[in-house]
Amino acid sequence: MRLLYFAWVKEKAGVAAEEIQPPEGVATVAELIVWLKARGPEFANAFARAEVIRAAIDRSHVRHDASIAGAREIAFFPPVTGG
Amino acid sequence: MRLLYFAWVKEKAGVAAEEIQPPEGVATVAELIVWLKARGPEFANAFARAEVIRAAIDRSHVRHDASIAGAREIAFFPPVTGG
Amino acid sequence: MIRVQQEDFDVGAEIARLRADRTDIGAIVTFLGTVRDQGGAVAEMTLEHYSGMTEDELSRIEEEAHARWPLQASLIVHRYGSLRPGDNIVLVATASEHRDAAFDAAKFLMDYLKTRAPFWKREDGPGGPRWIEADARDETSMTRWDKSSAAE
Amino acid sequence: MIRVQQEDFDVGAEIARLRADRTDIGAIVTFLGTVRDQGGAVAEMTLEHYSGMTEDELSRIEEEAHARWPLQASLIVHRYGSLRPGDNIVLVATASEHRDAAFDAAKFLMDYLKTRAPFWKREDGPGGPRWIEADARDETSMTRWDKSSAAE
Repeated sequence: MRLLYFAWVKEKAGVAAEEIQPPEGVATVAELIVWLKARGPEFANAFARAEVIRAAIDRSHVRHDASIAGAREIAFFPPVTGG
Repeated sequence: MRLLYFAWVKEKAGVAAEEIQPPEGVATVAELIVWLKARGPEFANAFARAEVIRAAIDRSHVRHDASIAGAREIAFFPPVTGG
Repeated sequence: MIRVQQEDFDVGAEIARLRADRTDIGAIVTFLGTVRDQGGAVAEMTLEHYSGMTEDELSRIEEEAHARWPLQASLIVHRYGSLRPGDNIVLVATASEHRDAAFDAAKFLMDYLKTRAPFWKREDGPGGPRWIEADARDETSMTRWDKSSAAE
Repeated sequence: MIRVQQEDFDVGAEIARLRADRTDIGAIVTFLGTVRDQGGAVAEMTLEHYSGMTEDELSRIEEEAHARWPLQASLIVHRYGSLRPGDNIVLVATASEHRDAAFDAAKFLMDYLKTRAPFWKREDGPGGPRWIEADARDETSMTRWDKSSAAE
């Protein structure tokens, strides 16, 4: 699946987009975040305050308990500040 | 004092503006309306439903119990419908 | 600023003038009122007004809005005379740092204008001329600005 | 209609296009959001967005407004990229027969846009770049559109 990062999540993670294949057992957004944080200090830092990070699956907002099964594109970003 | 009439009050009364000198004892807007209605059928008709007529003294909205003492310009009109 | 005029106005130009070269404005809300044909029932409309009192009343309403909200600029333009369906009638604009103040002040200006500014509409349609009756809801709308509830 | 674009927009032209030659519209409310310099603290601003999701989200928000209010037309235009103080950021416009629907729908569109549309502002000032933090009041503003209270 494709992961996207925006704003300061992107800056801290040091990457804008990547293709990943999370292991079996990573079933929800929350679990994906835990797995991402273990990948290195940049990701640990980007997701340090996981509770403030928003997620979207296939371009729709989701909560952290949402299933990632079948997702093609998952995005992580801070609370939005447009308008 | 000068009296002004607007919209259908003007059309029914058949006059847009006039100078009048109400008699002693006509102290309020309500009393002025009673006196105007006695002047003829056009005025009786224009002020038939006196309760819906709005009044302004010297260009400020007033209630019917307002004193007309010292007024230079008194206007009568229907509820406003601008905007 | 308030203006009462017979001629049309240009919404884009009015907003541009309101902003001028200011860089401290964050939000501008505008209300534009236009003549509805009401399914062909209105061919023409005449707006009568009480020259002199209209300007006084609009100025009072604008002052009241500035007293209630932190506005950086505001504008009320109202036309009178003969108008046709689709024509502009009124423009209200409010500028503020934040959107809630701009929205609320614009709504307030329109609610007050609707019940206080001395304008009267006469519609001329196939059925002859007809003075528009005031909408009772306009009086009700005013109550939402009572000082007590405004303090929410 | 929704549009996400880098280039500026002309408020007057957008409103004119929204009205086209229609004579059934009575009220048009517009909200224009602009870049504030915040007393010199902001020299430039960059608006990042999630291309694709932005359009989807704005369309969903617009549909929701049409489901809630009798709107004759609506428009959301939002810019991204590099902006300077005084520049246009966002334009929301709603057209309806009556003013309350137009006002409420415009306010609703802005409230939803502020908490749902995937845009992020970075301010570049004398103190260096800084990602704007979301305003907690924006989340609170959303609650005023809960179905229950909207039925008032």
